[in-house]
Amino acid sequence: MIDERAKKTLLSVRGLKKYFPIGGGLVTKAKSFVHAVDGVTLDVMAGETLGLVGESGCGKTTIGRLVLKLLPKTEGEIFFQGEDIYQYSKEQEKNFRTKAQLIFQDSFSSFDSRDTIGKIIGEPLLVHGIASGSELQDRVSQLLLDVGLKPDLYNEYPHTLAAGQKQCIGIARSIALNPDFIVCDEPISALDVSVRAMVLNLLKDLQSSKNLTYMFISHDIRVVRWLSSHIAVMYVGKLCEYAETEEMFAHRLHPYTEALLSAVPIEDPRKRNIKREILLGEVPSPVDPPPGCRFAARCKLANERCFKEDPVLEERKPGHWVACWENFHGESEIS
Amino acid sequence: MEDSKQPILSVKNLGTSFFLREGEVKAVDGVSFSLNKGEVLALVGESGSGKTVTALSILRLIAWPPGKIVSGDVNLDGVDVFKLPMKEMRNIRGKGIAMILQEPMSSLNPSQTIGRQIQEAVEINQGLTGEAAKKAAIDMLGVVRIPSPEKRYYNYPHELSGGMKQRIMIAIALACRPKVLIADEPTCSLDVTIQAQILKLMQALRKEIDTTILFITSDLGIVAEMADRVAMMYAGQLIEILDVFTLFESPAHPYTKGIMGSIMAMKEGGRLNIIEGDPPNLLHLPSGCHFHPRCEFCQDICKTQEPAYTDLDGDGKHWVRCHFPIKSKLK
Amino acid sequence: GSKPASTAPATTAPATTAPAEAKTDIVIALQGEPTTLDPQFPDDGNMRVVTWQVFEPLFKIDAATLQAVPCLATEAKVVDDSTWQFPIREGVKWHDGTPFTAEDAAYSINRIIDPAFGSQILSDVSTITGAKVGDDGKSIIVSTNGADPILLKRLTKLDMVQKAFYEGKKTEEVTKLAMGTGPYVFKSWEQGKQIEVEAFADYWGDKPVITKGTFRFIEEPVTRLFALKTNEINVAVNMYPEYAADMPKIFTEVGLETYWVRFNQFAGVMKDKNVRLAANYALDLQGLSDALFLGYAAPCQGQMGRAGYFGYNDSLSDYGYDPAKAAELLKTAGYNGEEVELLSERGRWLKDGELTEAIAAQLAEAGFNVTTKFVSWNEWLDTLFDKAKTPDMQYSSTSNEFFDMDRTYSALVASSGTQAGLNNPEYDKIIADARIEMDPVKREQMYKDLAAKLHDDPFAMYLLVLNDLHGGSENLNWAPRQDSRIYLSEMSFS
Amino acid sequence: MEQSKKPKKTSLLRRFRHNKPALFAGIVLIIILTMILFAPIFTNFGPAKSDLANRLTGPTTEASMAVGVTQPHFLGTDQLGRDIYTRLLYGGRVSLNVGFTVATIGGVIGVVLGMLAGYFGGWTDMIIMRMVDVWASSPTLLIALTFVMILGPGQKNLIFALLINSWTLFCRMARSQVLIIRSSAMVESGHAIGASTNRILYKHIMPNIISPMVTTYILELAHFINAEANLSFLGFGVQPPDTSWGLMIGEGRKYLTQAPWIVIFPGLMIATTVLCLNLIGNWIRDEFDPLAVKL
Amino acid sequence: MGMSKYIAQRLLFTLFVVLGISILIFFITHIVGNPVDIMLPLQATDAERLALTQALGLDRPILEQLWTFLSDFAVGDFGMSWWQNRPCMEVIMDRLPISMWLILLASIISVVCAIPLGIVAAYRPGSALDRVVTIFSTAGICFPPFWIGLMLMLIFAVKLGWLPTSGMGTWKHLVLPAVTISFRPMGHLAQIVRFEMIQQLNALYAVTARAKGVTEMSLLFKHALKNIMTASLTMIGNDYCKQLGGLSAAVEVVFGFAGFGHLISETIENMDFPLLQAEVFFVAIIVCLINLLTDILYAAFDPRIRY
Ligand SMILES: Nc1ncnc2c1ncn2[C@@H]1O[C@H](COP(=O)(O)OP(=O)(O)OP(=O)(O)O)[C@@H](O)[C@H]1O
Ligand SMILES: Nc1ncnc2c1ncn2[C@@H]1O[C@H](COP(=O)(O)OP(=O)(O)OP(=O)(O)O)[C@@H](O)[C@H]1O
Ligand SMILES: [Mg+2]
Ligand SMILES: [Mg+2]
Repeated sequence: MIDERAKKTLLSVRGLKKYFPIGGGLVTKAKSFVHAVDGVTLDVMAGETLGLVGESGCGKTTIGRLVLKLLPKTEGEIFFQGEDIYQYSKEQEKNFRTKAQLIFQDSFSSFDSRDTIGKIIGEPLLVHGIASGSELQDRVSQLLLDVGLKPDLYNEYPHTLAAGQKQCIGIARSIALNPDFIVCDEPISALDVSVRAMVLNLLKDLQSSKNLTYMFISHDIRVVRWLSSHIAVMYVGKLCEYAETEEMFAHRLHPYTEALLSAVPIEDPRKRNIKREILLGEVPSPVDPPPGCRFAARCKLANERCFKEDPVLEERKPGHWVACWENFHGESEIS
Repeated sequence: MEDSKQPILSVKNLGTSFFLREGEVKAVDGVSFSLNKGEVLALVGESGSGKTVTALSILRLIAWPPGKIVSGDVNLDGVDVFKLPMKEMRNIRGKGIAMILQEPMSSLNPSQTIGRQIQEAVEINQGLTGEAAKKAAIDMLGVVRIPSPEKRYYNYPHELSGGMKQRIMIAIALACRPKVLIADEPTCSLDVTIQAQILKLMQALRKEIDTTILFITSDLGIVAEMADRVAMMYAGQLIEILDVFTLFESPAHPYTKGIMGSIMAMKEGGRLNIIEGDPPNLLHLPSGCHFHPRCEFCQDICKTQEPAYTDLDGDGKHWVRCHFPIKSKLK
Repeated sequence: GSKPASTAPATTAPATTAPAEAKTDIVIALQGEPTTLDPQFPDDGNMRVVTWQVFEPLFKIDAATLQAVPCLATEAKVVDDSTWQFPIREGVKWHDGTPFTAEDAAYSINRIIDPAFGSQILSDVSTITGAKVGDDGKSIIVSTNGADPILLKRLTKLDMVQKAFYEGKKTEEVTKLAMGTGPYVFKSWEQGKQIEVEAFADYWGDKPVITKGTFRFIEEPVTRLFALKTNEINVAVNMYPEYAADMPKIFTEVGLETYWVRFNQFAGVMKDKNVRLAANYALDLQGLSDALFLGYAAPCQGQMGRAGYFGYNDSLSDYGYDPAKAAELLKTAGYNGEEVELLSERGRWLKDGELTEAIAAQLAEAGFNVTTKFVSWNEWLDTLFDKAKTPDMQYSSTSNEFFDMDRTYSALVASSGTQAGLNNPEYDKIIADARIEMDPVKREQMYKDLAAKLHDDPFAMYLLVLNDLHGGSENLNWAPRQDSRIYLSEMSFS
Repeated sequence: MEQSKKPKKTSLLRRFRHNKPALFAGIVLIIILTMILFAPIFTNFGPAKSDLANRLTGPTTEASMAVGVTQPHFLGTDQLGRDIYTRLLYGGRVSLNVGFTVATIGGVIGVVLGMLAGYFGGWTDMIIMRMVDVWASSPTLLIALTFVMILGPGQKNLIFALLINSWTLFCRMARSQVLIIRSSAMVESGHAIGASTNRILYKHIMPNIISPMVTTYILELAHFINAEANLSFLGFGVQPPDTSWGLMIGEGRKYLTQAPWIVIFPGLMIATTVLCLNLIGNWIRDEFDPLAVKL
Repeated sequence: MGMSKYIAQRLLFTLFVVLGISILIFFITHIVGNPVDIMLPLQATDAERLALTQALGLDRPILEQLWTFLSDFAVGDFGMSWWQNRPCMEVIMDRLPISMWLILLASIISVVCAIPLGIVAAYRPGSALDRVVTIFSTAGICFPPFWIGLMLMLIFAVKLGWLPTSGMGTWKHLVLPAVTISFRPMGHLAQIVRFEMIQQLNALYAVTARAKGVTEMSLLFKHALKNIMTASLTMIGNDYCKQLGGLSAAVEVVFGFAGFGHLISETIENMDFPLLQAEVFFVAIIVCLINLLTDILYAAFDPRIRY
């Protein structure tokens, strides 16, 4: 990577692995492992949004948790502002917790149902000793305003709110500490179409007003395309392709990306007869996967090598990285 | 709405309520529509707008307590479904109308082989027994493109992936040889690539066996791909019925328009249109037009008077429930 | 003694009038299942009821005189102070048809006194040192460790067993079998359910009327009552006085159990004679008997035991219920509310717990600061035997199957007695002397004198002598015996 | 949305009022508890006051003059002439005391162990849970009886014996609850904002396992009241002059035909108390278990 | 994991549990209480006591006693019962089977009654019938069993005379105790069946089944019943173990039933330590085996469970 970019790099992940043991107890060795994340390398630039897409179970959430140090890693390194977060001292860790935050798919479930909205949003400030008393109340009111809610919700309980508002409370809690980096784990997939727009607009507005960097995890490729500046496509624990958003939609260099993007139904009845690439077969299990390319079994182009050797992630075009032995080019228009 | 063709299924003024401790929830309130033979009608609406309840009500599968069908008529091919005694209702279920549920993961009996579950549908609805029924069940597995169906017959649901389970659900529904198939968000819990597989399968089957489908979904992409006509629901009511092309060009209800607008905006990449306010709480519905608190065109009359269901163009194709339907096209 | 007059068995018709078609099989409910049927091994009341029918001893107790009378022996000859000769009854047959011999008799005695055998009733016959067949082959010679005036009574507990049947067998091999000379033959034992016996055709004595006996085991008294009322059983042994009115017919006779409360004379307030006397004056024995036992128990007459026992002092009488005197005695003793512990247990003897509570209440009324403590059987035994743990008062019961005061005094009063709560050399000497006194008149007088001393200076609260109370079918004829033994051969139906 | 503004607690109370069986059970239980706690106010007799002249008298409304009190033996007297009604009140103290003590101590031990096992996992979890497994597959009642046999009967020993297996259910419940909550978004978000382990444990996990634990507690309480009765009935429990409902039945059963009231009333008391506890426990469970069908 | 491997593992665990419990029981029984006092009559002399102490080996060091005890156990020798003076094994074999049958009968009665009750209640939750079943099943748990036993005896044996009050032998003798014992599991089971059944009937697969025209009866019995079996089995197995482990004692005592529960209570009254050890040992083994059996049966009802 170029030096100039390196300066702007907020988060960089190198060869990250996370295996979950399954079966086996404490005495007996684990029988097998879920290779949830299996050697992922990527960078997130300050101020940009990285969209992380892929099929369910491919390890998106796990990466999100790992970069926030909410899970112990198995292997690899994660640098936040140039420092390895798994080597942090206590002090640094505390500082890190104010800078990197998480937004949940279902924020409501991340609230303690006994707490009032004010308490929920104020908890981070309280934990870090940033504000208390009336100052805390002011800060929380301001945060409520920031996410487009009325400050008089302070003493309400979250279950009295509508789903979209609950999500906004979750967002307010995440931005309370003025973080630099937020992992958004499917923040809108539990929301209705009519309120999705509100949350998405809010995320975009906050990004520009607070200069936030997002890692945006979603199934919904349309939304990712709308919000993200870069996209990383994952398949069963591995990164297949990484590029700027529009570059990705213009040129797919990985057959899985091609299939994934074209699987999204087109919102135009006139285009319903366009032939689309339909992937056959099922997503393989991440439990002790065989060697070689994970996608090989469903891939039309797969050759012998694909079944034996793991493809390496290479920068085939400037800023466009791909892990595939074949020289695939998906050029047809994807709307 | 009334086509020249005789509708195979017509629903009139359907109302279903849940009587909870907190009060009555009118989950479906005065819903009317009809399905013509061979067409796909998409029932669209947000979560909780009453789509599933509508489907279950047609099959009279609402469990009392707490739910109850409070009004309406359902006519299936000349049979007045709501007037049938429960015994005969069983002939309607399956043979008349079959249903694919929202959640393939939990919609199959975990302790029975999938083969048995398809076979049961065959036995009940095709009158086959024994080996013949089993053969028919295995054939059904083939129809939904399950590889090596003879072996899969003996699998239990947990041994299959989500996409395969959904295929089994389709196989069960098709094994009933229904006149009308209700597919309740058949792909919503599946992965994108699997979802595409299932949609493709449904399109293919639709051509092969020529059924009438009531397709419930909240994804407008799927609507664009599958539907002939669209019925839009909001807070338990049908607010608009229209042709799928019209939906994407000139929807008339402000809510529909709002939704379509934000989808278009997303494509463009700009700021998204917002429908202000929260989705309605069915326990405390606003008076008049249920949408009025969120409507940018709201007038006084909207707050007090429920709008009538009107035929917009006078050709029976585009019906809308709004005092001030929008005439302009989408951008 | 006050025997309730109402339903005395004497009023029932004599057994001989039984009509020919009367029932001849009987079902008896015991309080529990016997642990074994080896008559020489355990100390098990439930077993005894069965073995009494099947086995016989050399001598048995005469129900009227309470003296030992010949049974399988024909007479008792004293050879010298420590040697006896017993001719064996001729014509007696074992249940397998072989004749009963002197060799069997000698074997039976030697078997039980063998420490390796581990009999639980060894202490009853512990004076016997050995037995052998006499020169004539028709008698046995029994030697004792010194003079033993009550040997014959000891022999009433020693059932004869057949040498051929029992010799060389381990205890557990013969636990579920029985073979004796008695009027009934052991038939079967269905574990948990019942034991059956049948009349022995070749019995040497009178033929019994009842030809078949079945023993069932019902622990719960109320269940026994129910079973009696529903005619599932014909005899229910050891019933509650309260059931008297409910039972088709009752059978009662004075019994063996004597309830008493031991005083600790080693330490504590009970060392004071006046306190001990006060405790005895504080009790309304007749009231307790009437209330708790509905009269089916007789107050002790200022001493242990009852009239008819050898050495019983008829001239003594009970202290009388006199709380005022008790209070005065306490005052003289300088007692001022020191805590007195009354230790007891529950469930071993009829209404032991209730009687304890009632006594405690009466003692409290007289001014004792008494705390009642019920402990497990285990702990109760521990405090009874371990002199270091002796509580101020300990509730207990003793039974005197030999009807001889030696048994009571040597166990409860002599300092070597396992249950004694006192150490008095004067008493010890009297008891030891009486034990070897072969002149009955002298011996009786010694006990009477001792009783008088123990009346003036009580070693215990002498409480009640219990009546046996059994229930039976309406048409059952039976007169319970004073020695508490139950013989099917004495029963009949009308 | 006005209707749901009130905090949860009031609505819980309201729902309690709507559940008729639970409400009824609650009222009955309060009455029983009050009478037991303030027994001397509700009776003129002493629990151990025997009156041999009046033993085994049936329930009556005629005042008993013999002992100089004007209160009648409402529920009759027992084998020593003691007032059944009075003994029910005092016996209830022992029954409930045993139940409460065992459930409380067992509950505290079990919940603490369960929380440790659930939260820390690893070796802690393994050792504690193996212990629970062993205990669950051992004849706990038999072992409790063994302890009674060794220690002798009596209230304290009975409590000790029952304690032996009282903690396992709590331990399992607490652990499974902690496991659920530990992997919940709520705890994760606590970590994400940098809250300490202690804060998460005390502020978030503890309060959230309380309601399932309360249900377990109430149901176990009912269970131990019955267990006490069972052991006392067999004579391995409470010893006179103390009494308990189980002991009253155990002692009185010999007089079942003459004086059935001695047995019937304590039986009904046990059943009523346990029934009330069960109804309330079931109600709480249904109220808080998201899986339970609400009506 | 293979089935046989699973079973082997479980049996190993059983062994471990049983061994641990045996040692525990050995220590607690040897530390307190002097068995010799209990075995001999009140009149016994000190010499007799000493002789018996030596005969029983109680004068040797405790670890030596433990070793003897364990090595005897290992070869299936459970020693002699002090109270009955015959091998413990024999005593237990006299009592255990009959109780196992009795409790099995009670379990069957409870299953036969509880499943229909639970289903009826679940079929129309909230109905009057449901309320009745709920109250009835809760009551079954709440009344002390020994009390129920006394009342049943009073009514059916004494007042009506239909059945014998007590004893053993014919099937009639089993009826009252079995019914009495069955109340508790019946109440529990009815509640579980009701609860589980409501969930099954509200499960999505039930909607699927109804939508294909399945009748309510076949939904209940062909589909749902199998799915509630794991929970029901757990409960039945648990209760069986509890009853065998001493819960049935009071009922057996009331009915003069010479079963295992009764034996336990007698053992304790007579402080028969060897017998108690053997009892604990047998019950522990049976409990472990029943747990294993229910676990294996789970797999028959729930195909998701594989060992
Ligand atoms: N704690 C865990 N223990 C074991 N396996 C786990 C654990 N967490 C996740 N996994 C497994 O790791 C894999 C990746 O999970 P992850 O949640 O990261 O996927 P995802 O891409 O976020 O999926 P989704 O889109 O469904 O949210 C999955 O197969 C999952 O089953
Ligand atoms: N069993 C029930 N008890 C109470 N209320 C119910 C029940 N089932 C449905 N409802 C209510 O009926 C309304 C309509 O529900 P329905 O399931 O039809 O929505 P839907 O449009 O299918 O939504 P989704 O897209 O989430 O499937 C909901 O608001 C819900 O609260
Ligand atoms: Mg995820
Ligand atoms: Mg739905």
